[in-house]
Parts: sequence; structure tokens; C-alpha cells
Amino acid sequence: SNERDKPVEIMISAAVSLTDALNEVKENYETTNQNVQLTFNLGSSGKLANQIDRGAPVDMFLSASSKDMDTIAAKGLIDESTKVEFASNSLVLITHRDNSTTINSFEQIQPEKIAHFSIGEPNSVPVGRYTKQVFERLGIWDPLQSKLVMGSDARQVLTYVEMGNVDFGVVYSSDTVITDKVKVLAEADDEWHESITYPGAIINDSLHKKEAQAFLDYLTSEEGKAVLKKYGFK
Amino acid sequence: MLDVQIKKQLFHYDLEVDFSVGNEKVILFGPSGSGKTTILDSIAGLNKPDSGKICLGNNLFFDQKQWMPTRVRNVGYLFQDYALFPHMTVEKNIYYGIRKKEQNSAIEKILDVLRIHHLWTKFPHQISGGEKQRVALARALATEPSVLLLDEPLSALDKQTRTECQDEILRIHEFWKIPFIIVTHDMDEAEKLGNKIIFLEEGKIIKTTTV
Amino acid sequence: MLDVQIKKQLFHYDLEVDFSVGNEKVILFGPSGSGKTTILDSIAGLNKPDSGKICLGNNLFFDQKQWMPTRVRNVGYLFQDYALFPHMTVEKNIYYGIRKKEQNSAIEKILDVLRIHHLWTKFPHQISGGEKQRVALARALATEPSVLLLDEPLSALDKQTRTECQDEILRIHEFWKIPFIIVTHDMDEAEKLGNKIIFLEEGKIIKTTTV
Amino acid sequence: MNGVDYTPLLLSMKVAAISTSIVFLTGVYFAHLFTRKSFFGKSIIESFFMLPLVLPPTVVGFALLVLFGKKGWIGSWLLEWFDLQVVFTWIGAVIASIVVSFPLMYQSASAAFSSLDSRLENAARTMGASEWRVFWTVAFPLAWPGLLAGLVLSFARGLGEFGATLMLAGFIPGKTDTIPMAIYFAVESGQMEQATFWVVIIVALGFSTIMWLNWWSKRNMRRFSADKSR
Amino acid sequence: MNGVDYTPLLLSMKVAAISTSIVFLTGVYFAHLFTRKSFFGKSIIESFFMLPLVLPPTVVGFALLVLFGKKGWIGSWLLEWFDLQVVFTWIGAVIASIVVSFPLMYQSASAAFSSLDSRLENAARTMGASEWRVFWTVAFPLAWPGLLAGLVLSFARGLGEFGATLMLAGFIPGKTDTIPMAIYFAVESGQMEQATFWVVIIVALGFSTIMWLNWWSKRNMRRFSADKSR
Ligand SMILES: Nc1ncnc2c1ncn2[C@@H]1O[C@H](COP(=O)(O)OP(=O)(O)OP(=O)(O)O)[C@@H](O)[C@H]1O
Ligand SMILES: Nc1ncnc2c1ncn2[C@@H]1O[C@H](COP(=O)(O)OP(=O)(O)OP(=O)(O)O)[C@@H](O)[C@H]1O
Ligand code: MOO
Ligand SMILES: [Mg+2]
Ligand SMILES: [Mg+2]
Repeated sequence: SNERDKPVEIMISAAVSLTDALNEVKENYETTNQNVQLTFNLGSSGKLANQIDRGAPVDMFLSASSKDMDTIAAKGLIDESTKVEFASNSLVLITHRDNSTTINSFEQIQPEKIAHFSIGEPNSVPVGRYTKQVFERLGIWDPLQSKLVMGSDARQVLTYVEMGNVDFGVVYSSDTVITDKVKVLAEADDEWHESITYPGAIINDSLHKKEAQAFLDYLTSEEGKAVLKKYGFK
Repeated sequence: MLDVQIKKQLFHYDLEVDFSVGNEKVILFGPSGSGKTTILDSIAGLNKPDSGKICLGNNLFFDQKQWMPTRVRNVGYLFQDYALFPHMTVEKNIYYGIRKKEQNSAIEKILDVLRIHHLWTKFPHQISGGEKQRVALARALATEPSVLLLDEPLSALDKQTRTECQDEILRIHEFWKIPFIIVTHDMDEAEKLGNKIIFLEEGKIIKTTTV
Repeated sequence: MLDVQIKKQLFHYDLEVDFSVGNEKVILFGPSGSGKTTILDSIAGLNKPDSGKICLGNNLFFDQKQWMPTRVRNVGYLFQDYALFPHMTVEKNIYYGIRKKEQNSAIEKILDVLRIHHLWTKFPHQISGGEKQRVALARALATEPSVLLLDEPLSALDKQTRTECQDEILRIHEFWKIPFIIVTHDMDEAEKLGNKIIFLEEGKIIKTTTV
Repeated sequence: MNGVDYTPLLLSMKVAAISTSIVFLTGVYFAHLFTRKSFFGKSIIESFFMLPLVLPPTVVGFALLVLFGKKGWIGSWLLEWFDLQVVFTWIGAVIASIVVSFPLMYQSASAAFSSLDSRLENAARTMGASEWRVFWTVAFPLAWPGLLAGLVLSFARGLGEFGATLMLAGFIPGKTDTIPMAIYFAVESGQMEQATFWVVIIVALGFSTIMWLNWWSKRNMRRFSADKSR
Repeated sequence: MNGVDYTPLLLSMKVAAISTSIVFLTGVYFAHLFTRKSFFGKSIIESFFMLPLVLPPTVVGFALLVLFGKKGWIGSWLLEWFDLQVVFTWIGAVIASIVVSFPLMYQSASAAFSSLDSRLENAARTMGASEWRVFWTVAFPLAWPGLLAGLVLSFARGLGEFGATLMLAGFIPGKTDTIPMAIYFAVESGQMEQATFWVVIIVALGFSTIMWLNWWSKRNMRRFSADKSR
């Protein structure tokens, strides 16, 4: 870093599903912008929103769901003008790699033949909310009710599938990049659920709005997008 | 016949005794720290001599190779510091070692003589020092043992109670005819209670007299 | 002058005593359970009488309205059950109450007479009953108190040690000239140690004799 | 708050009761055994007992899943021989609670037994008491204050257990949703009213049980912890 | 495993050491105070102490956030008077650890003090010892086995604490990432090798500290827990 000025530290609360992508972005960004140091606070979007609501010293919020962003926006905590959607994702149906099922679309899911189906908890986990919308659209939400094992985040769903404790699970396509123990059977149609977008915005209380804005711009630039794409985002 | 032959290293000297007790009352007499309690503990199986042999008739309590657990030695033992169960009433303490309920009348007699009937529902921390000692004596007597070990059984009692208790101990021996080993510091008491007095000093028997 | 006037309800009778002790040696003498330890505990501040008054000279230990904590009463107390600190060596036990280091020579003398020098580094569970009693006696004497309370200080000792300890107690009284209250069951000892003997029975003073 | 589903309450009570009982028995058993015996590797086993306390519950849950999962060592064995499925059932919640609260019971009981006066146990032995009887009539009652502390701690911990349970038993509404899970998901989804409701319930349940335990102990075991002073 | 950032290890050690010390002092203090005094509402306060054990850590963390956040009662006060920010700092991790491990220390210490023989404390008082001296020379050493148990439990719990810490201190790599968080997030991002590495580290740290505590105690406090038999 520069010897003369201490780099400006930007505190970014980011959805945990972005961890790996953001680490690479950070590396790239900091080498070209030595006056800035990016610090991440990672967690589920809901937790992060809660922390910001309680006055956590954060400059930027990168959320995995527009709902959580809207919650704190409604409380006037973010600078609405800076809000951008920097990534999107899709839902995939996965199973253990040794599973011999022939299913290759969401429509083929037969609730009566399934013992356990893992999804994110719909009220608190964004991926669960989207999954629920898909299942309702396909009319299998009610018949699947007794089979659903709900995870507190996408990672838990993935773990259940990886260890073969559930027959199927639904996670983001980006989640499947980090594991080879599962196979993707199908991708959900974007029409079936509200769009899975990752909104980012600068917090009103931020003391480094200029530097934060610069990074947010970088994230949405072609260069930033390329990295996100590498990790399964769109 | 109880045969006791013990060698044990203590802090300041070696305990080395060898004596036999028939169905009689033997007194261990000696200055403070001369090894009396250690001998009783060895007989009861609460410590292990370094070498020697202890047996009661055909029952081998201890020798180089064998060790009989305390539980099956069937000794009655009044501890010098009483070791009453602090969480049990006097009643529960006394009845702890009683197997058969029939002996009730014998116990009743003991309780009368020791005058502890009125303490029946009290806990050890609620009674006086001398009362504790009498409860501990009753507890040791109540088990109907094969050997009775009494470590200063009457030291905390006044003259009159003491005399009565001495008479009771004699009466019980009359009746049970088993080996009694009694520790006391009082020569009069020793002569009244014992058939035989073993004088100890620094872990050695220096004299044995028969009364 | 220690004035003691106590009323206290016990389990089986009411304790009700009234006596004064100058710079002399008073013996409490009475059967087991007659309230001797309770009286000493009251003087030391370890239990509260129901009513009455206890004072030492101008120091009010206790009356209806006031209560002086044990700590500042400055009594030396040998407990009937010793109450030695199990986690401290004999040395630490004896030095516990000593404020100034100068008194060392006085203590040395006591240790010599009580013959407990060799136990210096031992813990209470490593010594015999009589040894414990002597350590407790040394501990009570070492504090240089304003009143000395001894609850059966010599009951676990053999004749010879006992005589020596009695002499030591007399010698110390000669030297300190403070009120001593001593509990014993032995009439000879009472007559040797006491200026005055208070006979207790069921919590009442039935007789007081001056030797 | 109408139409609330009370299964979390019943489930939590069942899980806490069963796991606390098992933890109490095994914790007391091992603590008593280990304070009397010393053998090579004892302190390693004792440290091992503390493991679930040092690791974050999620990791414990992960490890349990590896062991008890359908393809896990124990899990596959249980499935084959007893047709017993642990994952995603209330039994999984019991196992998770047992594992996380055992260290609390063991450590408390161990301290309690180690400060016992062995002279009293010996007195019982001279009166012909078997080791079993010595334990129940002397060691256990005299160690009671420490055992009660362990009992209270492990009950509370078992009742509040969340991370490992979530992993092993899963969150299946109406089937494996204990109160802590209900609270967690209510908080996460911003349903503060619902969350507060369950917090009140679990606090009430925890408090009343702990106070009942203390009251019961005072009543029935007063003498065990009796002030030994005059 | 080259290039591993060791801040989690140092941070965890710092947090565990500080929180354990504070918990030990306050736990022992309150336990001793409360076993000697009885007053109205005591059992309510005691149950209150158990609260953090009954509630899932995340909820505890949420409550702490409410209290210590910029707008919280304590948080705003600390900020105004001491310019001290707790949220998102290692101090937040210390606070979270203290809160979750306090019940363990309190309950263990309370049991230990309640089974003391008050006759010995009285003996000390007759020799002119102040209450302070009575405590340090008699009550404390005699209660030591129970206090050690509490110390071990609260150290282990503080070291492994995750849920509440995550909420209050956040997960800021290089700043507030304790080992449990490093494990959690390694698992989250599928880096099993990294996760295993940290599990090994925390287990080693926990074990060695607990074994050292026990060894130290045996060496320096042997007499305190000395077998009271002959
Ligand atoms: N906490 C208590 N409340 C009421 N009575 C008690 C209490 N503790 C002991 N007592 C009773 O008080 C009586 C007197 O006891 P105390 O210990 O003073 O007797 P003592 O004269 O010292 O007897 P000993 O010579 O046997 O030691 C006893 O009968 C005892 O049962
Ligand atoms: N664990 C032990 N190891 C070695 N020596 C011990 C042990 N315990 C006690 N001693 C020593 O053994 C000696 C004899 O003790 P013991 O209790 O047998 O004496 P005693 O004759 O009963 O005395 P008293 O009349 O005072 O009770 C004492 O000097 C004591 O210090
Ligand atoms: O923000 Mo998440 O990773 O979808 O819970
Ligand atoms: Mg002896
Ligand atoms: Mg008495």
C-alpha cells in the first residue's frame, strides 16, 4: 500500500454466498486502487440487514435478496440513488452424484416417491423463498410439505445432498460451483419465481461514499461481472 | 481368633506389631501417635500394611497375595472421629448396617443405655460432641460384627455416662463372645474393660499385661 | 471481666446461664449435651442467643440490639472437633491467626511442649487424632487472644502428654492473665486447671465451686 | 397469536426431558467411575468429553451428520439392523442435545465426586455396604449440590440447543421443530412477534423447570446439602 | 496450507483468555455473594443468569445487538462517553463470550460454595480473619474443584462460541474472525481442507489449555482437593 496516506477502509457487508467471488474481486481491485482497502463482513443477508438496522458501521451492503435491501431502504438507511443490481442467479435442482435418478426437469418431481427434499427456509432464507415460488407455480408445494427439510442457508441444503441424506435439494447455481459431490439435474425457469437479483447500495451513514461508489461501479463493470460469472453468477 | 501381624512404614517410624486376640477384650494403650488407629484401620481394611498377615479364624483378611474387601470383613468399627453420615438422621445412621430387622430388641437395649433415644430424628450437626460419640458407638454395635474395633469410644463422655457405657460394652461382650479391640488413654478404663492390655510405643509393642 | 448471660432455646431444654469470669480459669463441667459447647459458641459469636448479654470489659459482644462480629471479638477457640483447615499444613494452620512475627519465641515454646514440631509439614489428614488435638490447641494459643475458650482440649491425649499440656496451659495463664473457659469431663483435670468450676445440667447452672 | 402451532413446545419438552435424563445417568456414571480409577489416557478421554463444548454447534452437527447420516458409520448400521433413522427425526434432536450437554454434566459431577470425604464411604463399607449401596446412600447424596448444578446446566443447554440439532434433525415444521428453531427462523424472517412469543415460552419453561428442580432439591435433599456447621 | 492467515488463532486466544478471566472473577464473586445471602427475588436473578444458556446463541446475539448497537441503551452510552464502539470489534466477541459462558461458571461456583463446611470459615473468623481473608484462604481453596470445573467449562464454551459472536462482532476476516467463524465460513464456502485445519487447531488449543489447567491445578492445588481420608 501507499506509504504516505493510510488506505481508506471500506466496510462491506456482503451475502456469504458471494464470498469466493468477492475475494477475487478484492484482490484485483486493491492492486489497481492502492488507496482503498476493502473489508468484508459476511453473513446471511437477513443478519446483515439486522446489523445495519442496529447501527453497525458499514459503508456498503451487497445483499443476496432485494427483500432484505428493501427492508433497510424503507427505514431510510441506504442512499437509494446508489442502488444497483450487480448480479443475478438461478435455481437448480440437485441430487447426490451417485443418485441414478433420470429426472431432468422440475416438472418431473414426483412428491410421493420422495422421502426427503431439502430447501432453504422460505421465510428467512432468500433461496427458500424463490424455491417456494417455483413449487407453488408447479403445484407441488402442498404435496411436498411433509417431505421438506428446511435449511438455515443454502450451504446446509448442499450438505444434506452431498451426504446423501436427502433425495433432492434446490440451491443457487452458484452454490454448485464449489462442490463435485452433487450433480445438477435441472435449472428452474426464470419465469417461475421473482428474479433472483443481488442488489448493492451505499449506506447513508458512510464516511467514504466516494470510494465506496468507485468500488460499486467497478463491481458492475465488465471486469467485475467477469469474475462473478466465473463463480456461477449471471 | 484374630491374628494380626503388620509391618507398615509411617512418617516417623515403622509400625511393626504381632498379636492375637481370642474371644476376649484387648486394649491398645499408648501415647498419641503410636500407631493405634493405624492398626485398627488395617484390620478393617481401610489401609494396606506393607507386609504381614491378618486373619480371623479361617478368614484371611490380608497377606502378601490376598486382600479381602472391607465390606465382607464384617467388622464393627467406631472411628476416632466418628465418621457419622452428615446427611442422615441419627436413626438412619444407626440402622445403616443392620441386615435383619429381628435384632431390634437388642438395639433398643443399647439405645436405652446410651440415652440417645431422644436424638432419633436429629442430624449429626445438630447434636453435641458426646452425643455424636454415643451415636457412633451405637452404630458400631448395631451391626453384630465378628470383630469389634472401638477407637477411643468414651473419650468425650462424662464420668457417669462413661461408667454406664463401659458396663454395656462388657455386657455385650459377655453375650457376643467375639474379639474386641479397644483403644483408650485412661488406665482405669483399660483395666476395667480389658482382659489384656497391649502397650504400644512408636509402633512397637513394649509390653503386654493380662488383667 | 467476661460477663455471660445467655438464654437460648435448644431442642430438648432451654439454656439459661449467667456467670462472670475474671482473669481466672473457669471450668464448665457437666454431662454430655448439657450446653457447654453452645455457651462457648455464643461467646465466640458463632451462634446467637435468643436473649441476654455478653460483654468483655467495655466490649459489648452481644445484647438485644448489638452484635459484634466474631472477627473482632479476639477470642482464642479450640473447637471440640478441632476444625483444622484440611488444605493447610500444620504450620499454616498454627500461623493462621498470628499477626506479628515477633511472638515466635512464645510459639516455639508451645510447640516444644506440645511436641508437634515434627508434624510441621503434614496435612491434618496425615496425622493422628491426638496430634490433631494438639495442633488445634497450639493454633488457639498462638493467636494471643483476650479470652481463651478450650472445648475438651486434652481428651484425646495420653496421661503423660496430658499432664504436660495442663502445665503449659497453667503457665500460659500465669503469663497472659486473661479469662480462660475450659470444658472437661475429667474431675481431676477440672480441679487442677480451674479456679472455679461451674456445674451444668440441662442448660442450668446447678452449682459453682471455687477451688 | 391465534392458531399457533404448539408442536415446538411439546417437542422441546420431550427432547429436553429425554436427553437430560440420559445425560444425567451417563454423566454421573462416568464421572464416578473416573474419579475413582486412574489409568493411562484418562485425561485424554476427559478432554475428549469436552470436545462438543469447544467446537461450534454447527460443526458438532456436521460431525454427527457424518456419523449418523444415512451413509454414516453408525447411521447405516442403525438403519440396517434396527431400521432406525436418526437424521430428520426427533431422535436426532435428542442425540444432538445429549452430545452438547454431556460435557456440562460430566465436568460438574466429576468435581462433586472428587471433593467427597472418602472416610464416610469407608464407614459405610465397614457396615457391609456394597459398592452400589455406598454409591447411592453416601456418594450420591453428598455430591448432590454439584450434581444438581450439572443437571440444571445440562437441562438448560439441552433445551436451548440449536445449531447441532438443526443439522442432524433438520427443520421439518410440525416434526422436528424445537422452540429454539422456531425462534431462530422467526427472528431471521423478521417476525418479531412470533419470536418474542417463543422466547417467552422457552424462558418460562426453562425458568419453571430450574426453579422446580431447585425447590424439589431443597425439599427432598435439604439434608444432603445441610450446612455442616452447628 | 501455506499462506494461512493466523489471525483467527490469535484472536480466539485473546478473546477466550479475556472473557474467561472476566467470567471467572464475576462468576465466583456473585456465586459467593449469593450463597451467603438470601433475599427476595434471589432465585429469579439466579434463573436470569441461566438465560443465555436456554436461548439459542443467535437470539442472545440479537439481544446483545439491541443493547450494544449504536442505538442501543448501552451502545449509545458507551459511544457517547467513551467513544467505544462494540459492534464489529473484537470487544464485541469478548462480550458475546462472556454472556454465553457466565451461566456455566456461576452454576458451578454456586454449587461449590454451597457445600462448604461453614465451621471452617468460623474457625478462621475466631482467629481475626477478615471476610476477604476468609474467602481467599478458606472458601476459595476448599471450593477449588468446583471452581476449576466452572473455569474449564466457561473457557471451552467461550472458545467455541459462535452464534452470538457472529451477530455482535460480525465476521470480518482479519479483524473479528475467531476460529469458530473461520470454521463455519470455510464450511460455507466448501473449503473442507481449510475447515479441517481450523478444527484441528481449535481442538488442540482447547485440549492443551484444559490439560494445562488440570495439571497446574494438580500441582499447585493438590492439597486443596486432597483426599480427606487417612
Ligand atoms: N442448632 C441447634 N438448635 C437447637 N439445639 C441444638 C442445636 N445444636 C445442638 N443442639 C442441642 O443442644 C444441646 C447442647 O449441645 P452442646 O453441644 O452445647 O452440648 P455439650 O455440653 O457441649 O455436650 P458434649 O459434652 O457432649 O459436647 C444438645 O442436646 C444438642 O442436641
Ligand atoms: N498416610 C500416612 N502415611 C504415613 N504415616 C501416617 C499416615 N497417616 C498418619 N501417619 C502417622 O502415623 C502415626 C500413627 O498414627 P495413628 O493415627 O495410628 O496414631 P494413634 O496411635 O491412633 O494416635 P492418637 O492416640 O493420637 O489417635 C502418626 O505419627 C501419623 O503422623
Ligand atoms: O444471503 Mo443468503 O447466502 O441467500 O442467506
Ligand atoms: Mg488414633
Ligand atoms: Mg460439646
